[in-house]
Amino acid sequence: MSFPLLTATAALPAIGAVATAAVPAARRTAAKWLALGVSLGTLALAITVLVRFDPDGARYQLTESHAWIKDFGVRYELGVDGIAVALLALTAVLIPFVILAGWHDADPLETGSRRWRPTQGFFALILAVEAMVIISFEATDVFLFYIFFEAMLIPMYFLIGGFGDRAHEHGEEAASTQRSYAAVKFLLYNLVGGLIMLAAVIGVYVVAGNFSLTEIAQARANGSLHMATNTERWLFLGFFFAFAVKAPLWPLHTWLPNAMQEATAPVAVLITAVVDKVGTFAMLRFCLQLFPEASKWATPVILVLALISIVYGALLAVGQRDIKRLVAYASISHFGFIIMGIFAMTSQGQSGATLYMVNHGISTAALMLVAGFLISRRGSRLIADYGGVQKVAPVLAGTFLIGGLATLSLPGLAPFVSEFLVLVGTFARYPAIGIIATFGIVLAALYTLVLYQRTMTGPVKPEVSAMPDLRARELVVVAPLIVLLIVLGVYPKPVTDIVNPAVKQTMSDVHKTDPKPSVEAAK
Amino acid sequence: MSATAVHSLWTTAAEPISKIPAPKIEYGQLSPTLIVVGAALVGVLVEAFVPRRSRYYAQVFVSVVALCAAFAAVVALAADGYGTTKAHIAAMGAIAVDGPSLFLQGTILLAGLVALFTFAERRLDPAAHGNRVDSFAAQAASVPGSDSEKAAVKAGFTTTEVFPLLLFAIAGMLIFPSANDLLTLFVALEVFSLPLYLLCALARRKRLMSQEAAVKYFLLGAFASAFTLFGIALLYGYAGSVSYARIAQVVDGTVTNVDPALANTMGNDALLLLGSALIVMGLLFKVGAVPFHMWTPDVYQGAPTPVTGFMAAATKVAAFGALLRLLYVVLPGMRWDWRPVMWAVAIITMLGGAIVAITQTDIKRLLAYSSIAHAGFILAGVIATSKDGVSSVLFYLAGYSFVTIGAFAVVTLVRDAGGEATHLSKWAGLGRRSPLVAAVFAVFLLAFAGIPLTSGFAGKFAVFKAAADGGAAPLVVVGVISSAIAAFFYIRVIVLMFFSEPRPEGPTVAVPSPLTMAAIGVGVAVTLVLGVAPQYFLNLASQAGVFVR
Amino acid sequence: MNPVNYLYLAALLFTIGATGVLIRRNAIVVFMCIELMLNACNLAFVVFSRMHGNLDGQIIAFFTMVVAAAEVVVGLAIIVSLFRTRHSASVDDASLMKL
Amino acid sequence: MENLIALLIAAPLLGAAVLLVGGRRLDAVGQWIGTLLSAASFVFGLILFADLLGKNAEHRTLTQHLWTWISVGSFQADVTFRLDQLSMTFVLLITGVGSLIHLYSVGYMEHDERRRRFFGYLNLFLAAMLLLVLADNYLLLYVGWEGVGLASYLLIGFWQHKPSAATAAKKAFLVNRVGDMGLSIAIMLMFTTFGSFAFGPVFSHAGDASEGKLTAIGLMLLLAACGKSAQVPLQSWLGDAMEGPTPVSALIHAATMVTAGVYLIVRSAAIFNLAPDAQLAVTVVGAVTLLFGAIVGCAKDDIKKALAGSTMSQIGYMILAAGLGPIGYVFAIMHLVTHGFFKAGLFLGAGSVMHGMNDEVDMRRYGGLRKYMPVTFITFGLGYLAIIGFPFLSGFFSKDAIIEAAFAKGGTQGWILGGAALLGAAITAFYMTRVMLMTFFGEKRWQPDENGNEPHPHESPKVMTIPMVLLAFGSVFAGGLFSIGDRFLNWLEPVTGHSEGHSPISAATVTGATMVCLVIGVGIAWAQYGRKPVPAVAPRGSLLTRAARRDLLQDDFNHVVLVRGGEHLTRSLVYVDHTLVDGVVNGTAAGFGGLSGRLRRVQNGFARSYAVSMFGGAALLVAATLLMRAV
Repeated sequence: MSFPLLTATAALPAIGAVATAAVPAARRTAAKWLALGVSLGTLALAITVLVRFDPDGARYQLTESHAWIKDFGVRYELGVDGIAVALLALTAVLIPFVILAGWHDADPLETGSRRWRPTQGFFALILAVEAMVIISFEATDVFLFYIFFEAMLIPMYFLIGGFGDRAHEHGEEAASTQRSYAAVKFLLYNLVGGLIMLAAVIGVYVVAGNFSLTEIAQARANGSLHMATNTERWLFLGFFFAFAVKAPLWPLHTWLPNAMQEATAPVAVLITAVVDKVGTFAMLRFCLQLFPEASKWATPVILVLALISIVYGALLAVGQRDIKRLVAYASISHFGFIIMGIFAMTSQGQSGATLYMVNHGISTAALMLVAGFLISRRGSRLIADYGGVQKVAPVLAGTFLIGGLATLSLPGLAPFVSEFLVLVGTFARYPAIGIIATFGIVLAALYTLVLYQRTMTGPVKPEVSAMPDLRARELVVVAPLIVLLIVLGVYPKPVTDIVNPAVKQTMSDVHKTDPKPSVEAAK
Repeated sequence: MSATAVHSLWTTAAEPISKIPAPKIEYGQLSPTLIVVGAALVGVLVEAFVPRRSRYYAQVFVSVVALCAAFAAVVALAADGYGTTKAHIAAMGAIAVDGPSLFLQGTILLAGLVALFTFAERRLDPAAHGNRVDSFAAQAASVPGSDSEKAAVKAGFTTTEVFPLLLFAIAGMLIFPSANDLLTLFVALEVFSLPLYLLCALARRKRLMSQEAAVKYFLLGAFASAFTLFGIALLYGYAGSVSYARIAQVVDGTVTNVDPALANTMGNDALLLLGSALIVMGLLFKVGAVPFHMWTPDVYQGAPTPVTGFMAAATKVAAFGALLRLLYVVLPGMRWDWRPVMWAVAIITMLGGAIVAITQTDIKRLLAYSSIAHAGFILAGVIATSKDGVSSVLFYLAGYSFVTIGAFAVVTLVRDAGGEATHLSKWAGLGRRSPLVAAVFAVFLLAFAGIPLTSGFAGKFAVFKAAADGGAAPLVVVGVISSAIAAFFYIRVIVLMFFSEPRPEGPTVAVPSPLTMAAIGVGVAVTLVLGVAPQYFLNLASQAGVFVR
Repeated sequence: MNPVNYLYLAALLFTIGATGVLIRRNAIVVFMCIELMLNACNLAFVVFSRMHGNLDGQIIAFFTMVVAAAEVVVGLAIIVSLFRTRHSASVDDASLMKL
Repeated sequence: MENLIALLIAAPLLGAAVLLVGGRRLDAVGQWIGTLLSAASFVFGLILFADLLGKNAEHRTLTQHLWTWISVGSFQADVTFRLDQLSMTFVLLITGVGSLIHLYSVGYMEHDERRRRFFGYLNLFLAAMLLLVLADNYLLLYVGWEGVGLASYLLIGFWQHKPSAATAAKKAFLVNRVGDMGLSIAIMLMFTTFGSFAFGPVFSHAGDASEGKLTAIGLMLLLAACGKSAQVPLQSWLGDAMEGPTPVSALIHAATMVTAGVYLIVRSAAIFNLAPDAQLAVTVVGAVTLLFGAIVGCAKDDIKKALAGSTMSQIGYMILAAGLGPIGYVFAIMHLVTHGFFKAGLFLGAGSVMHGMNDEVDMRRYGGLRKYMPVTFITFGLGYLAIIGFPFLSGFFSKDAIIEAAFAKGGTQGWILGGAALLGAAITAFYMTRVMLMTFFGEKRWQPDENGNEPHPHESPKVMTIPMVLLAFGSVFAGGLFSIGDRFLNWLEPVTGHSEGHSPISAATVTGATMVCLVIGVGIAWAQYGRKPVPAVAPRGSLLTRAARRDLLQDDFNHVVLVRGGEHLTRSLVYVDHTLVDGVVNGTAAGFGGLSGRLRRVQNGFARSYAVSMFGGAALLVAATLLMRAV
């Protein structure tokens, strides 16, 4: 039997989480290094996966399959296609940065008992999230996926509710209240989504008799598994609802601003750059493959919702006074793009959406982490509390600007490629929607530049005048992300090469082909 | 006096009935119950003859040995195939020895054993006058706050009677789900109820509440028993027998040789419907289904916490076992009558439990409402009327009972000057003071909430799957919704423990003896094992999913 | 006399008992009402036994009596201890726990 | 030789990277690195130019394929460069003028502590601009297109501590984004129409597409051009962009970047030629803008803003020419190049004036500067003469050609467009004379600033004057060099095509009319600003003047409709999000809470009421069971 690479990729952070949690209270720094080491090890494994993955090979590779819960028809089935590999790599890449960026976020305050070990907990939880996210990307069994899709809420919940920005405009008490509100909101939204999906998961079992994605998709394709139209639609909706909450799609989005606002910046990155990607990923993998007809049936509505997300998220981002909230609404807008790309049902749209997931992960990480550094310096999240930072901390401002430019999809940086692909893919089938979505790029410029202008430019505010520039550790976090943004912006081929075959498969799952250019069509 | 003579004395029936044959009792197959009953009797003798100092140890010893032995007997019977191929009806038709019986008996015995550990815990309460004390009143008969109570405390009295009472209750519960006629059912019901009434009254602290709980439980329980008994009477009138098999035959209409003279009662559907409804009501009372649930919060809150844990777990197991048998063996023929009604009950139970729990402020009451909601989930599985339905309920019960006992065991640890600190506000910041205890409790709460990788999820999934398979998709949807509502208050507790600042005058977490640790540890272990690798237990449950008729 | 009439009587007694439980405050009386309900059940058993011409019902009646007796023992113990604590046997007084 | 193309871009890109990442240790030499690499690019350009000249006209297109950029299904975008006559022209203009302005900036920015970064940005701009003109497909062009936007953003806002600069930078980027939206939609349209957006396939298949599609593409390209080239209705950013350092205004907002729109339209000739409606729109935009810019230029007292209005107006000429189709393309580009020279020269002159005047920009505080800054005066003067179309200077040839071409459009359109162009020439003469007079002639009007520092006007250092002199040379001779013997026409024709229109009036008439206009414009200006002293405080002015000072109220419109409206919209959306979307959820939660509180009261603690509930339940159970049977 070959080495279970995929299992190992997920298991390493899981074991690391336990080990980190077990580090004695006094050895805080050791826990940090351990977590960092584990995340780097996971990165190494993920790179191995990337290398061993053959884009032109079978659809699912590095597969593992073991009996697990026979009574539920559940198997421990792992396998990755191009889309999963890309997201796996994204996750593995981002986590070390998240850990490094959050190096001091969980240093304990004076209060609390000896046994209270927040630092260990913080890093253990991050690793736990990583493990669960990775296995969600790898699972080709619906039930297995569902389990981790749901279970990852718990560590996320503790990360949001347990660790927040040190300083808060209304004092620690209020911060704590708001934090737990945000955490509860996050959990309840996602739990409700997950539970509704649970009903649909059960429905899938009732209809199909097993949970194997490959088997069901195959049976659906060759007609041996027939789903009544209504059944398929209901099941689709059950799945989609959960993913739309996680993604998040308008109007199920309101948990995200709260969560990102209250969480520390690295955790916010974890939410939006990593965990939420599971939602969009799952739309691509599960909704389209399991319920191709229902997906097509729902497409118009979903596209309109995605469009609303794009514009609405961007407009709300413009109206925010809180840096992190702003980034959150920007993310909502971006998730609109991703979902639009997925349901445009063109290869450009779907490849673009996948690429978008990767790029958005990196760009948001860059922007948010720098924002976090900024906030930790001044102790405020309010945009109005800043001004003229550029003068005192030019490197910080510069990296912040690059993160912002990536967010507004400046050509030459990675997000542009994906955003344009999504737009073109959508436009090819739905010109009107494509055009309206294009307004999103203007609004993106608006909120990003307004944010930059108000925080970084203008006269130096007295409160920020002593602000130190980025430290070495922080630079180590930001610089690679920026390099990645540029490299993937200029040469995205490695990613598209991996993603394209998988998208082609998905397109054939839903029996869709790209529209022909009108010049050719006329001939 | 011979049976014939009795008959001729009291009846004018046309023909003499035949002799009552000498009862044939399969002692081996009944050994689990017999062992426990025997041990309970030994316990009574211990109370009578063993010196006060040693009673505690003797009682614990006897009880543990008995429960282990009984469990071993269950395992042996199951291994012998009594759960599957050799399943049959023993004791002249009174007791069914089959898969569900053995599975539930095993569950009850293990749950009882774990509960016993919490009963025997003597380190939590500060020692009174140098005597270690447990959760039970020094002397139940003494008036709270009176001189006699003080004297009893000073003398180091403890109510070691709880152990035989527990054993009696367990014995009743062992019979309850395997009872194969209505009389046995009724007797078993009373056998396990009566000790529980008493146990409820025996709390060491907050004795007024304890007594109040006992009175409420007792009166309502007796009230429900009366209904059950009346139902039994009506069913007897309907079928002319209290044997499950016989009634089932009559319900199915397979009995053709009906005496025309008796036609007006025998096979009278009104009697059947009334009678079965009343019996079912009695069982629903025991499982705590809405609207027969109202005793639950008060009793759970007032009873000594170890007793609450035991009640919440074992009573539910036993009562659901009996309910399953009744519905699957006796009344499958009238499925179409009771299913809609049970649908309604399940729905209001799920929703009612979950909704009312939202605003609870006492941890024990909260768990009580949670147990009501869970009863609703299990009912969804009961309604499936399929083999899957049975095994899913069995599995759910097994998982649930250990979580419950574990959770209540944790509740016993969090204490302040007045004993257990059950008001939720006192739990604020528990995660900061003792992360481990809070984490364990969080695991239990997550299991209650049905988060994946806990037994709660596996159980819920099994039950919902069975329900959906059985055509009860709407029930699944309601279940899902109420799970979501329920999640809210579980999360609320977690928020409180982890994200709130600890109160300066907050409670302390007592360090328990290995007994309670074992109870909690077993709870956690079962929760995780059944959550992560449930296949073995699902196999067991599905093998055990067939009732003998 | 038609045995069915005894059934009506049993039902009546049962209803009286149940009503008593619902409306009386004194725990002892409530308890007595429950006993009345049990007795109504017994009556029904005996009647059905007579109607069916088998002995099961009568045997059950004996069992019921035994059980009822046991219940009395337990019940009185609880009620008496409550009374001694509170100097009241009213079930309505025992309402510390609610909501 | 093709491989050199990439180096054109690589050199300034390297400069940008080195300067921006290099950190403080490069502070001392940063300006020279930047200038050197810019000059290197110019040298590469010259080598390539020589190479092209050595070839036949039809072989003067070089392409260099570097790598496949994006490839998804039929969506193929390559990093491929195309160097033909059109892009070559731009390359030389960009790198040449760019290098001069680098050099100038060495002096101009000497005392700025963030000088290194300034040169980094300038190099970044050069790289992006070169990418724009060298790209072989529209998507790659788009990269350059936004790249120059970014560079422009960074440079306008270079003095970020000034809120006005930061705001102007943001505004420029945003307005440009609106235009960019047009470009991206155009690319998408091309993709769905042709299955490609590379120049080759698009141009060769343009004939196969429906006119409607081509018109749509054309209009979207026009939108893009409007944004980048500050044409009505997206012109509002250019005036504010003068917040940037003056070399930036010279390079980006006069000579090169703002002309990218002209490039785009000329480059897309194949599409516009087949979409007359789009062409008409282009000419209308051009004509309106050339008047608009000119009018605004008349009213501004800020020397740079006056020049900015002029830029707008001159680009209007180019756009107008480009919209005329094959009769105008070449002249659009020619005017673009000559304008590059003289407008850059004018801006550098303005910068030199400011340099000597403590960064004072208000022309009413100048006056009589010709004595203090002779070199500046002369170079500025030559630029002035060139722009107003003084005979035989650069502007004369190129502008005249455009006016002729406009008349040659024929019909009513021809008369209207030609008339507008003529009118524009008159106004140009007026406002430029005004600038000249207010700055260099008359009495000195400067006063001490609030700190009591009186300006001491002085000539700028050599490093600044040399570029000015060189540009003045261009301003004087470029036009003649290009026009005599139709050199420029022959050079560009293979790319843009050319046709002679049928002008209703002769070329000589047009030239004569232009001269008349010129004289009228200069005369009025002289009458107003030369004969009598210029008041130090601006008079109230006519309604038109006041409107023109406010950019013809366009900014006010933007402010009221877009800014205020947008603020209201976002604020109300924030409210909606909070109360409605979130409110529904919170309301649900609160609803369950309330329900819970109410249901909870049922549990009243009285055992008897519990019994009632049980009794009721039992009754219901029985009733329901019976009912089920009955149904």
